[in-house]
Amino acid sequence: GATLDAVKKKGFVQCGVSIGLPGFSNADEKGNWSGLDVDVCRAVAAALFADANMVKYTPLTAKERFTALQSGEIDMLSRNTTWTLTRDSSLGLNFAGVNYYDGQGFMVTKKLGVKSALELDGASFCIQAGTTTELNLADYFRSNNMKYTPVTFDTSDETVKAFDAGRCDALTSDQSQLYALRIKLGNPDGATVLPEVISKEPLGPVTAQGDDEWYKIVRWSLFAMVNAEEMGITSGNVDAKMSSDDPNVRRLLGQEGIKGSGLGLADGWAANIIKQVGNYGESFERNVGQGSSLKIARGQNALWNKGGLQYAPPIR
Amino acid sequence: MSVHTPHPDLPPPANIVGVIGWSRSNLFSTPLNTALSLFALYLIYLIVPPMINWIFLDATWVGDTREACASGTGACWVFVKVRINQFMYGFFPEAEYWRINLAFGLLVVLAIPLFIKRFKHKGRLAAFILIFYPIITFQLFSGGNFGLTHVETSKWGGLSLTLILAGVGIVASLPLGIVLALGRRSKMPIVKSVCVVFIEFWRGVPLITVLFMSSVMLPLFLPEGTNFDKLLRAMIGIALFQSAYMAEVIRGGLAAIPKGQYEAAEALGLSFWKSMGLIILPQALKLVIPGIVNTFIALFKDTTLVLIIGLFDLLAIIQQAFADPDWLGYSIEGYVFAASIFWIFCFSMSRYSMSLEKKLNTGHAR
Amino acid sequence: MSNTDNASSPSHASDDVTIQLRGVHKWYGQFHVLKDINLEVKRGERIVICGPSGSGKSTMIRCINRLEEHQQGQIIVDGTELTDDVKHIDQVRKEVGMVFQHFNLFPHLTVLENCCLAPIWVRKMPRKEAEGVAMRYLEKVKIPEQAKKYPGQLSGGQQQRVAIARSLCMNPNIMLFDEPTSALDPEMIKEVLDTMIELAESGMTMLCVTHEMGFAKTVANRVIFMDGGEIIEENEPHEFFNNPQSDRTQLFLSQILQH
Amino acid sequence: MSNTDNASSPSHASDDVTIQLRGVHKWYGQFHVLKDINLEVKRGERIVICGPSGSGKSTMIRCINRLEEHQQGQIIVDGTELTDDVKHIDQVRKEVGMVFQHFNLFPHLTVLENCCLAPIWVRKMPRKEAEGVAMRYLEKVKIPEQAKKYPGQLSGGQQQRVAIARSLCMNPNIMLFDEPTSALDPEMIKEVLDTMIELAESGMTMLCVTHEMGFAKTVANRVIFMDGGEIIEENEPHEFFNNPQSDRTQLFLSQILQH
Amino acid sequence: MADEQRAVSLPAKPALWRRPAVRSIFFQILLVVGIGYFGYTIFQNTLNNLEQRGISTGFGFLDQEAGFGILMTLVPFDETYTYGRTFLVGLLNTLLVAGLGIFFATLIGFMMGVARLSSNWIISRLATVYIEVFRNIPLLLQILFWYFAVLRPLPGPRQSLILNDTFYLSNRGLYMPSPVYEQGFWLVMLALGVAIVASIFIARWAHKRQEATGQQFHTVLTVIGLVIGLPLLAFLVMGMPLSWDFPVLQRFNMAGGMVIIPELAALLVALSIYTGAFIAEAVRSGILAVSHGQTEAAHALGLRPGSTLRLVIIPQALRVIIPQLTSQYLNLTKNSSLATAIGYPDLVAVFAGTTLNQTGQAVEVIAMTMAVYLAISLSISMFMNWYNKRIQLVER
Ligand SMILES: Nc1ncnc2c1ncn2[C@@H]1O[C@H](COP(=O)(O)OP(=O)(O)OP(=O)(O)O)[C@@H](O)[C@H]1O
Ligand SMILES: Nc1ncnc2c1ncn2[C@@H]1O[C@H](COP(=O)(O)OP(=O)(O)OP(=O)(O)O)[C@@H](O)[C@H]1O
Ligand SMILES: [Mg+2]
Ligand SMILES: [Mg+2]
Repeated sequence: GATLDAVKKKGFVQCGVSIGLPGFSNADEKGNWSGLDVDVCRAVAAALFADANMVKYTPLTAKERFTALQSGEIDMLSRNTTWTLTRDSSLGLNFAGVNYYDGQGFMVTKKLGVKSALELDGASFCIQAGTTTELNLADYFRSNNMKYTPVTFDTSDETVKAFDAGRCDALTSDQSQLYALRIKLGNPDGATVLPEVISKEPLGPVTAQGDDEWYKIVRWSLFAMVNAEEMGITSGNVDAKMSSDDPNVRRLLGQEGIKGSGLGLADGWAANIIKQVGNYGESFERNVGQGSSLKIARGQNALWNKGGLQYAPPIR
Repeated sequence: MSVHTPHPDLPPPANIVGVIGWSRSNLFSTPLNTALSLFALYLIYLIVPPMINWIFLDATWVGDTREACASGTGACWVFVKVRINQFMYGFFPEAEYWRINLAFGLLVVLAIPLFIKRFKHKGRLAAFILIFYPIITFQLFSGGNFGLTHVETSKWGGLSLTLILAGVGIVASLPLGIVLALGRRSKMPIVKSVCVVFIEFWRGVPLITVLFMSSVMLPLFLPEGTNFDKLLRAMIGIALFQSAYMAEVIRGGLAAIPKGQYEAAEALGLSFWKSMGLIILPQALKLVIPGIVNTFIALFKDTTLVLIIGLFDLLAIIQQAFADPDWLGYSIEGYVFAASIFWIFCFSMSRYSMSLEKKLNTGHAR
Repeated sequence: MSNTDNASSPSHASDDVTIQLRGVHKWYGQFHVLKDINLEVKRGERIVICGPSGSGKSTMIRCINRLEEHQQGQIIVDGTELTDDVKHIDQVRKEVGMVFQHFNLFPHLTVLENCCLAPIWVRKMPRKEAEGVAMRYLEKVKIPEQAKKYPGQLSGGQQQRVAIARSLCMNPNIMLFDEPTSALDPEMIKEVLDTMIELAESGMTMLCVTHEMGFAKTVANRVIFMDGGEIIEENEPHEFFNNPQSDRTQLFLSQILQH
Repeated sequence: MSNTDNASSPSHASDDVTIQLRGVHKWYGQFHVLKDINLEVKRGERIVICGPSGSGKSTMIRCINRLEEHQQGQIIVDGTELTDDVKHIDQVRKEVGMVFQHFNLFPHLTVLENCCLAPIWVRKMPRKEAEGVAMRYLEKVKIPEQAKKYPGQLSGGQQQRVAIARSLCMNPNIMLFDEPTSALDPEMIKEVLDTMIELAESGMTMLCVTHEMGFAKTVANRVIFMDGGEIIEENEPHEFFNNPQSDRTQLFLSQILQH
Repeated sequence: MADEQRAVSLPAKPALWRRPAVRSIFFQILLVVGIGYFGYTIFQNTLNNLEQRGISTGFGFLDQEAGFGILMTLVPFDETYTYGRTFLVGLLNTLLVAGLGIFFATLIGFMMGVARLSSNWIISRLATVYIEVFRNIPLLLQILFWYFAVLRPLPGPRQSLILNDTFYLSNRGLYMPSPVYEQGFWLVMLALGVAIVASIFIARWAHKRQEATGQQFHTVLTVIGLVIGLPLLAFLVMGMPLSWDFPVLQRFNMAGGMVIIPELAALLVALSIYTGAFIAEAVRSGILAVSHGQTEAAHALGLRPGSTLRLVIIPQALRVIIPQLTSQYLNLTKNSSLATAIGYPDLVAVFAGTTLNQTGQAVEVIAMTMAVYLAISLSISMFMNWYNKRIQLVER
C-alpha cells in the first residue's frame, strides 16, 4: 500500500504521540521519547527496519491527532486513543489492537471529602478537549440525572494546572492518566482518585484506512510483543530462545513456519522487536508499572491466562 | 538719536524653574492634576516596590536545585538558570551549540556595517544577508554537509527557533509581498482582483487556523505521498500569512513614490520591470523599512502561536519546563523571563524603527 | 459698527484705557523673552508692532489673551486682570479676538460653521441668530458666497478674511493680529489689508504685528518697535518712520524699507 | 552635435519631417482634451508651445512619446507610427528625450548614475562608455563637478540641468520640454534657459512648452498657441508676438506680457 | 510629401503579441487558468485522499448529536444538541468576546492616548510605560499570565468573597443574580421601548430648540430619567413582575444566577489591555496630527479645553485614527481565537477543536471557521470604511 511504500522510502516511521503523558509518551530534556505508546512505534520500526530507533515523533494534542492521521501527516498514531465505533467507521481510521485497557475515572482533592462520583452532582470538571472523556462524562451525568460544568482545555498539562489552581472540583480522564497527571500536581497527596470507572477505554495504536499491509504490520508488531510475553521470551533471553524446541517460539522468532513473508517483512522481524523493545510485559513494567514512578498494577492488562484481557492471536 | 542699551537678561523667578517650578507646572498645575498626580504616585507605591522586591531583592540567584529556593520569598531564578541552555537552544545537541552561536554571531557581524554611515555597499550587503545568509544559517542548523552532523528540525527549539521562524517569515514574505503589492496596483483587473482576494483572505483569518492547516491538514491537499518537514510547513504558513501584511506595507511605499518617477523612467525607455527594479522599488523599499521592522515585531510576537501546533519556541519550551516534576510551581518566573526576553527584543526594534522613521521624515537628502 | 455702542462692552466703558501692561516679564525656561513691558492702549487705538524676528512681538500679544502666561507684572484687559483664574481668562477671551499668521481655520467645518462655532458654544446664541451674525460679517469681508464651502477650497486671502470674520462674530472689543499677511501671496495681501483698513475705520481697537509699513502709515495711531524682548521705541507713524529715536530702530527701518 | 550625423538616426534621414500629428484626438473619459491636432515638425526645428492652463499643451507633447495614448488620428515620430505596438513605442522613446517641470531625477542615484542608467539598461552600453558619455553631457550643461552628488544636494536649476543631460545621454533626435523652468526660482531660470539656448543652437529638434516669452523670441522657429485642446494659432515668433491673428491669442499675450 | 511619409511609415497592423492590450489579456487568461488548475488539483487531491482514507465528506455531520457539554453558552445548549448548534455557540462566544474586547480596548486606548499627551508628567509617563510594556509582549503570554494570575489568588467557591449576598467572587467566576421575568413584565419592556422612542424625540427637539433659541436642554438627565423612570413606574404598577434568581452556594459550586467565568475575564483583560496599547498610540498620533494652531485658535475664540477637544481636535484626529483603529479591531477579533489556550469556548476551541475532533470533518470544519472569521473581518472593515467615508465627507 501507499503508506507502507512511503515509509519504506523514507526509512523511518512517523509516529504521532501525546505531547507529554508520563509513562505513555514523554520526552526527556534531550528530546528522547519513551513510554508504553512510544514502544509500539519502536516495535513497528524494529519489525520493518530491524532498528527500533527509525522513528520520528510528532507530538499532538488530542484535538489534532485524527486530522494528522487522516491527512497523512503521520503514518501511525500511538497516543492513548480509545477505540470506538465512530472513530473506526466514519473517521477513516483502523484500530490495530489494544495496548492498554483503561476506563475513565475521577480525581478530586481530598479536602472535598467526596467518596464516590455519584456525590459529584453540580461539580465542575477539568477535561481535555477532543477526547471520549468529554462524551463519557456527558453520558454519565445524563444517565444519573446529575448536573455538571465542563471546563475544557487543549492539553493535559493545562488541565492539570487549572485543576491545581482550583478552577474545577474534579479532574476526569482515563484512570491511567489520572495517576500520571497526579504527579504533576503541586501537592500530589492532596488528591485522590475515586473508585468509579465510568467507561471502557480500550487504547491502542491507529492507522489510516486504505493501506491494509501497513495496518497489518502495526497490528502484528503489537501482537508479537504480547505473544512474546506469553511465551516467556524477553529481550534478555531472546538469543537463547532462538534455539528453543517449542515450535510456537520458533515460529515467532522466524525460525520456521510462515516467517516474515506473510507481512512482507524480514524473517527475524519479531525477534528484532523483542530484542530492541522487549515483550509487552517488559514494556509495561518499565514504563508504567513497578519500574516506573507510576506504579500501576497490571490489572486488566495482565495476560488472558493471568486473569487479564491481553490476548494475542497465535502466530502460525 | 539715542543709542539703545539692551535691558539685561534677568534670571527667571525661583518658582518657575528648578524642581519647584518643574513640579508646579508638570504635576500640580491644577487641582485635578494634583489629585491625579497623588493617585498615580500611590499606584506606583503599590506596584513598584513589591515588584522590585520579588524580582531582585528577595530573589534567589544561586544554586542548582529546587532546595536553593526553598527559603527565598522572591523569585526563584535558579529555575531559569538551570534551564537556560534549553530555553536558548531547544533540544539541539549540546556539542553543536557552537553552530547556533556562529549563525547568530555571523548575523551580528554582517549587520554592523549597515549601521555605519560611511559604509558604501549597504544595498549589496543587505541583499547578501537576505539571500545567502539564510542558506548559510540553514546549513549550520541542519548540518548534514561539510562534516556537520545532521540535526533534525524537531530538535530545534527555544529562542533560536523563535528567531528563525520570525526571520524566515519576514525574508520569505518580502518577495511575495512585493509581487502582491505590484499586483494590487496593477491596471489589469483580474491580476488586481486576484491579489486583493489573496491579501484580504490572509488578513482576515486567524494565524492559528493557518498554522493548524499547515501543520496537520496540508498533506490532505497534496498528491498522495508528498510530505515535507513540519517546521518548513509552519514557515510556509507564516510566510503566506505575513506576505499579505507585507504587501500592504510595500503598497504604502509604492504609493509614496511620485508619479513623475514612473514617467521619467518610462520616458527614458525603461521597460516596466526595469523601471520597477532600478527606480521604483529601491526607493519604495527604503521608505518602508520602518514598516517592515514593525511587521517583523508583530511576527516575532506571533511566533509564540506555534506552541499550539507543537513546535517548541521560546514560550513553548518554557511552558514545557513547568511540567518538570523537579521544578513544579515556578511558572511565574518562567513567564516573567519569557516576557522580558520578548520585551527586550521588541522594544529595541520598535525604538530602532522609530528613529529610522524620524530620519526618513526629516533629512531625506540622503 | 463702532464698539462704543456695543452691547457687551463692560460697565466702565467710560474708562479710556482698555489694555494695560505693567512691568510684564516672561521667561521660556531660562530664556527671558519679555523684559519689563509697559504699554497702555486706549479704546479705539490702532497700534502696529514691528521688530526683528524673535524680538517677542508674538509673545507679547499672545500674553494679552492668555495664550501664553506671563510670570511677573500685570496685564489688565478691559478692567479684568489676567491671573490663573479661569473665569478671568474666559472673560478676557470673549472680549479679545485674534487672527493668526496661518489662519487656523477649522478644516472639518464649513466657512459658516467656522464662524458660528464660538457664538453658539461660548455665547450660547441660537444657531439661526449665529448664522445671521456670521453672514453679516462674511459680507463685511466680502465673501458671503463662500459660506457653504470648506476652508480647503478657498485661496489664502479668502481664508484669512474668513478668519477675521470668525473673530468678529464674537463681537470683540479688541482685535489682535499676528502677522496676518505674511503667509500670503502678494495679490492676496491687498485684499486682506483692505479688510483690515475697513475694520480700523470702524473704530475697532487693534493691535497688529505686521511688517506692512504701508498699512502702518495708513491706519496706525502708534507704532511700537520691539527688540530683544523690550519695547524700544513707541511713536506716531509719521515720527516713527521719518525720525526714529533709537539707533536700533533706524537700522531696522533701513533694512525693511530697502527691501 | 547636429543630429544628421547621428549614428542612431533612422535610414530615411533625408526626410525632412520628423514629427507629424494628423487629426489627433484624445479624451480623458468624457472630457475631450485634444481636438483635431495637426502639426508637422521638421528636423532641427525649435517650436515653443504656449497657452492658458489646461489647454492641453502637456497632453499633446506627452502623446508624442506615448506617455499618454491618443485615441484617434496618427502620430508619426521619426518615421515610426505610434500604435499599440511595443516595439514602436520603444523605438520612439529611444529617439525622443523629455524634460519635466519637476525634474523627476531619481533621488536614490547620484547625478552620474542618473545619467548612465538608460544608456546602460536600454542601449546596453558598457558602464565605462556610458560614464564617458554622461560626463560629456554634464560638462555641456556645466556641472561636471556635481557628478558624484545626489540630486537632493543640488539647487533646482542644477537639478533641471542634470535632467537635460540625462535625456541627452540617450542621444535623442528630438527633445520635449514641459515647462522646464516653471518650478524654479527666478535666479535659476536663467541658467536653465541658457542651457536650452545652447542646445537649440546645436541644431536639436525641440518642442518646448513654456511661458518664457523671451526664450520663445530668441530661439523658436515657430510659436504655437493652444486653447481648449486646439491649436489656435501657429506662427513665427516675430509675427506671433507683434501681430497675433486670433483675439484669443491677443488676450493671452496681453495677460502674460503685462505680468 | 505627406503621402510619401505615409507610405514609408505606415506599418501593417502590429503583430498581436506586441500589443500591450493583447499581452495583458493573454497574461490574465494565463493567470486564471493557472489558478483554476491549481485550485482544481488541490480539490481533486483532497477528494482523492479523503476517499482513499474512507473519510466521509459533506456537511451532514452538522445534524448529528454532539454529545458533549460546553462551559459557557449564550443560547440553550446541552449534550443533546447538534454539532450545528456547537457552531452557533462557539460563534456567539467569539462575537461576545470580540465585541466586549473592542469596546474596552477602545475605552482604554482613548484614555491612555489622551493621558500620554497629558501635561501631568507622572500621568503621561505612566501611560507611556503602559503602552511600551504591553505592546511589546506576545499576547498569548499575556493571556496565560492573566488567566493564572486571576485564578491563583481567588478563593474557592466556598470561601467566595461575598458582596451583599448577591455577588459572589471566587475562582469559578463572578456570580450574580439573574433576572426571572414573570407575568406582566411585558409592560415594563413596553415602557422601556416607549421611553427610548421618547428620548430620541426629546433629543431631536432639544437639538432643534438649541439651534433656534440657543437654550441648552439637559437632554442627558431627561433621557436618563425617562429611561429609568418609565419602566420603573410600569414595574410598580404591575406589582413588580420580576424576581431575581440568586446564586446559591451548593455543595461544590454556586448554582443559579449569572456568571462571568474567569476564562472570559482573563481573555477580555488581556485582549483589551494589549489592543488598548496599540489604540492609544493611534489616538496619540491622531491628536498630534492636528496642528497646535487649531487648539490655539479655539482657545482664542474662548472655547474651553473640553469643548476644544470635542468640537475641534477629535473630529480632525479621527481621520488619522480610524484606519488604524480598523486594523486593530480586526487584529483583536482574530486574536480572540487564542481563547483556545485557556479553555474559553470560542469558535476555534469548540467548533474547530472538539467538534472537529469528534467528527473528523477537518476540511469542512476549518473551511467554515475561516469563512466565519473572514466574514467578521470584512464586516468590520466595511463598517469602519463606511464610517470613515462619512466623517471624511464632513471634512471636504
Ligand atoms: N514655546 C517656546 N519655548 C521657548 N522659546 C520660545 C517659545 N516660543 C517662542 N520662543 C522664543 O521666544 C523668542 C520670541 O519669540 P516670538 O515668537 O515672540 O518672536 P517674534 O517677534 O514674533 O518673531 P517672528 O517675527 O519670527 O514671529 C524667540 O527667540 C523664540 O525662539
Ligand atoms: N489624467 C487625467 N485625467 C483626466 N483629465 C486630465 C488628466 N490629465 C489632464 N487632464 C485634463 O486635461 C486638460 C489638459 O491638461 P494639460 O495638463 O495638458 O494642460 P496644460 O495645457 O499642460 O496646462 P498647464 O499649463 O496647467 O500645465 C486639463 O483640463 C486637465 O484637467
Ligand atoms: Mg511671531
Ligand atoms: Mg502642463
